[in-house]
Amino acid sequence: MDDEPIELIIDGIQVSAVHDATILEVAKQYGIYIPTLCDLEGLTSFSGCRLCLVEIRGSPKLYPACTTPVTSGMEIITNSEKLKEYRKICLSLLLSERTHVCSVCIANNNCELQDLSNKLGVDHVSFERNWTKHTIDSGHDFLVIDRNRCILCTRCIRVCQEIEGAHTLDLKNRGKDSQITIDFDALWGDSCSCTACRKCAKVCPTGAIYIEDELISKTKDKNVVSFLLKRRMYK
Amino acid sequence: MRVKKFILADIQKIAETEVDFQRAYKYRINVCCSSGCIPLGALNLLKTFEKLIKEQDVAEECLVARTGCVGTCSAGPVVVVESGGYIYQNVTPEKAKKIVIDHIVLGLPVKSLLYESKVFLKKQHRLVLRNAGKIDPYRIEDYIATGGYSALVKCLTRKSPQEVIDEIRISGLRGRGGAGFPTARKWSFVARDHRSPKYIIANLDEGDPGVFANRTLAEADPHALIEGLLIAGYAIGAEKAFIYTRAEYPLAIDILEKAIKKSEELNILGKNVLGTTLNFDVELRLGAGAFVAGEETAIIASVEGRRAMPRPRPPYPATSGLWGKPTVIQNVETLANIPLIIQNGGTWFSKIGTPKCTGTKCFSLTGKINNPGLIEVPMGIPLREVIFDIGRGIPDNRKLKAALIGGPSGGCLPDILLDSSIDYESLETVGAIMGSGGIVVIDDQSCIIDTAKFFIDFCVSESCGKCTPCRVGLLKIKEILEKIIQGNGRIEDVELLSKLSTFISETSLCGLGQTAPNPVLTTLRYFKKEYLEHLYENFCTANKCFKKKEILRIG
Amino acid sequence: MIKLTFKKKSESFLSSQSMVYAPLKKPKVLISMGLKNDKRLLKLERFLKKMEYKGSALLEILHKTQEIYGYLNEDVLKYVSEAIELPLSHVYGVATFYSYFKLKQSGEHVITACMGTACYVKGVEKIISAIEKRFCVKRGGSTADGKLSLFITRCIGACAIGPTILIDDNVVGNATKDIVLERIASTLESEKIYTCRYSKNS
Amino acid sequence: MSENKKPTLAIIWFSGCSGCHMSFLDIDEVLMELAKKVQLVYSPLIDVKDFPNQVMITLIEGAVTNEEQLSMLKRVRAGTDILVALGDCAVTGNVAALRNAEIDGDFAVLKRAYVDTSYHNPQIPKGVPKLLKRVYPLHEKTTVDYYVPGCPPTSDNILYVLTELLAGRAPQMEKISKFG
Repeated sequence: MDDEPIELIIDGIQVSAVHDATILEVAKQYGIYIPTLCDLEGLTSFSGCRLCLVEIRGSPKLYPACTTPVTSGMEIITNSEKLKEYRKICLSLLLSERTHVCSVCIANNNCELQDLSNKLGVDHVSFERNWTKHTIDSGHDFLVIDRNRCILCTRCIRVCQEIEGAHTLDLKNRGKDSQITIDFDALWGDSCSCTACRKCAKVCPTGAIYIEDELISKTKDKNVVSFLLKRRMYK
Repeated sequence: MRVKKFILADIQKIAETEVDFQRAYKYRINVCCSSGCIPLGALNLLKTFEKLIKEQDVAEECLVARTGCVGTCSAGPVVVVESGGYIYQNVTPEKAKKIVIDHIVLGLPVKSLLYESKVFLKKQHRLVLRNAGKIDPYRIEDYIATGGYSALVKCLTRKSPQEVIDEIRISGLRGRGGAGFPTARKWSFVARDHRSPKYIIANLDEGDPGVFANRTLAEADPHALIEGLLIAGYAIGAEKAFIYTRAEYPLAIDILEKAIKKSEELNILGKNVLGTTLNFDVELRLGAGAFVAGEETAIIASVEGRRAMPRPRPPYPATSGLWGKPTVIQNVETLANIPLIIQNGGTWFSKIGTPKCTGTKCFSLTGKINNPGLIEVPMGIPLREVIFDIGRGIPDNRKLKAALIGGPSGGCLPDILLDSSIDYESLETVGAIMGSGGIVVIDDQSCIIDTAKFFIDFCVSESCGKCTPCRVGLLKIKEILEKIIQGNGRIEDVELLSKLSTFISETSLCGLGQTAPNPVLTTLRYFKKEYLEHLYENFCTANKCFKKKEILRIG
Repeated sequence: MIKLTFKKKSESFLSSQSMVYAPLKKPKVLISMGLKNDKRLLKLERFLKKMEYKGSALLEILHKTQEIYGYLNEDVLKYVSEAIELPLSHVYGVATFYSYFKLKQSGEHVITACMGTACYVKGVEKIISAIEKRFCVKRGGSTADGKLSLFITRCIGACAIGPTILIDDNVVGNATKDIVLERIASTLESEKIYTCRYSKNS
Repeated sequence: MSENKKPTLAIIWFSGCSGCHMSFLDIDEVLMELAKKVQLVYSPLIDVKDFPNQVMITLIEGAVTNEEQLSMLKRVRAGTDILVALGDCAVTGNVAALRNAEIDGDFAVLKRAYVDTSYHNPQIPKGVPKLLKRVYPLHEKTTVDYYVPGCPPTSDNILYVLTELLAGRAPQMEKISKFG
């Protein structure tokens, strides 16, 4: 029984899906766009950015598409007015959290936060912005972390832990003080576990982690995780 | 030396011996040694009483015992003389002497020192707190003498696990942790699962400031909790339970540790419980100061030794909990109800409270109130009765401005809504939540915006930082409220606040974020006038705000 | 305007290479940390054994460490992370997540003010500011001479007798500004822990 | 505004790099057509003392950094029908607002400009308008009708907004917005 595909409706389109698939995966297959920021194919879901929230008919709640599994007969709405509004607020909040100044950012024009803001029509931030003064660590030979541009999507942490296996990066503190830490709050140059594999820089959606003296468009590579996973399966 | 392995019948024997032992005494002086009374010198008082009865040569007819919380915390240190239940308030060593001489030796209660307890106790219905202030939490015999562990014996001898769950279903018991999920349904999910091991987590991490019901319960009656865990374990087939408690509760930790140890000695916990085939272990786990760890999935992360960050559900802990195994997470108060339900039957329990919300609920009554303390009332009682009858109103005859029910993420209810009854559904309709059971009373000396800011401030510092709405959104709410308080608010801030609050409550990942904007939403709903007064007229009824005004906004 | 931290790789960093690549033999770590004659560490080591070096007991171990050392010493945490085979960043992340854990040594005397709802409503804020002003200490920090630390806690659960202030381990219930300031002053002066039992009527 | 008169346009330069103005001039030959449609009543190049009344459209480039600009903004808002924030500085604060990260950002900026980098007689002059403690984007100090982000906004975008506004339509900003 369990092998039979599930039938459901996304935005009025009749689709079928395998068991245990998430809404996001199914939507991707059918080319239905759901904005995401913390999600990255191949990594475990984090469900922190809340951009991928969708409505399910018959439920007052909103569901994160990246973790909610599909069930038979589900009717999913991905782009209602309410969702559009909420996504804009969400992006505004992220933009206002730290010093995101596109014009002086290394990732200008190569930034997922910037792209999404443009795409979803965030033309101004109605909240007062925080101008943060977090540390920038450029002590490593070529890797740089600028915590003022971090949106805490934890992609770098997950790629470091799950793909590279070094677990050099993790979150420290909590709430509004959350930061990315390197080992025991060390400087990157002093890190004893970092393998300098650059994957964190490749998957960082903004200009928070980048490689010195390299074009950011060359560094960024969202597909590195799924590529590596495929290669690992190959015997 | 190997202690004798106890079996089922021994519980009865212990009870009989203990009852006989206690009957030999004419009087029993119960000195409340809970976290509320100890700072006021209760431990010293205990020693004084022990010395006094020896001095007065009444040691043979009078027993001095340390007990848990009596509930009248404002009148501490509290001493209760049994039989008769004479509550003495604000007892000092000098007064202790008078009590011993007059009451114990001469048999005349000291009327001038008595606590006016009629209304305080009459309107209450003490089920969970039945033993609070009556038994010594360090002595398991005392608990057994009051009928303790007989429910466990009843389960082990006469009921199948399914029958236990059925009994709970009939009782209509709902989780006391805040959301009010039916306990029986939660259990049957896990009981149906055939994987093992299964786990139970008792949630004793009440991080709400101003709430101390669970702590008091654990300090006063630890064995009720352990018995509840045992019955739950029997019903769902779990062999391991964790009690997750706050590290800030040293007394509760000490009492629980000793209680677990004692139960293990008596073979109530461990392998082959009381000679049956049930195996059950209880382990104490300490939290470390994170309010968010009260959330189901966060508590799991914390017990596993990780950062207490919630994860999205599904999968629910019932299918994938601790280390991926089926797990039941239950509030301490819920668990303490279980032995009672088994003893007296589900039908008995379902008659207390309202049909939809059965049973009682403990509340910590604090703030600007004459009679703060720990109370237990039947579900459905109007809030007004709790505040004005049991709590005896506001000090200095001031006016009540709002009652905050449900902790920092609860709602601020104005005077007109005080007649709404206390149950899950009614509270939800007025914008508050049951939460873990805190009622904080605010009088007209407090500014409602300042109060809302205090709660938001708390949630900001306790947010785990995982999801954007909670991490950044709450911070923005706090900043806007601060601006209003300083007198730099903008007119459109009111609209922005309500928009942002609804956004946060709808999009946040876990219960903390979903309920955190409640104080703002309810104050906007019931006290909008004050917001507008702040914005348009720079006027604060409590005269607290506008200390740091900036250049006025233009246009 | 934004601070740039730039530091060259330090050579003396606790033989960092060996920490990762050396086979994880527990006694060896002891020596490499240069702490082998520390009795407190032996105590911790015993506790680690009791916990079977399980990573899931991290919180318990951190509690124990704080109990033994008074705070979470960086070197000890590195040792712990090695011993229970958890990444350093994970241990650091957990230690900083929970507000109960302190990564800095606190002053000789610790004042803890309860910032629970009940205490707040009853005006603990005024008392805290008064302490800050009088003893030149900021909440969450210590005085320059390291004699006094001031911390804020969420709720110590003694709401009915609020506002409450803890001076070292002694609870001052129904506190007022004057009483608290006086108690702290006498605690500092006499260098003895002031036993402060508060009774309303006496 | 009477029917036979041309609609009026004002352009204002607050704290910004004038890049948005350059981008505006980049409309090139279309400027001539635009000039036929509107009357430019205020701009950095037009020498009028006071900001006129009843201006139809005002474009503001740059963030609000000093008290003079703040009072100017008040004056502008009172005399304008449609206020457009032009460029990232006006919309978000952008580079000008980077000094907000410092507690004494206003002083630090003056010190850097007049003392640290000056070889001859370093001192903070008295005549400069008093800087605000914080740098504000326009909408934090007044009501803004349309936002044209970008650093600078492309000339096409500026032209689009002007054409739509002059035609009496509301420009669909969400489709063309772009930070940075």
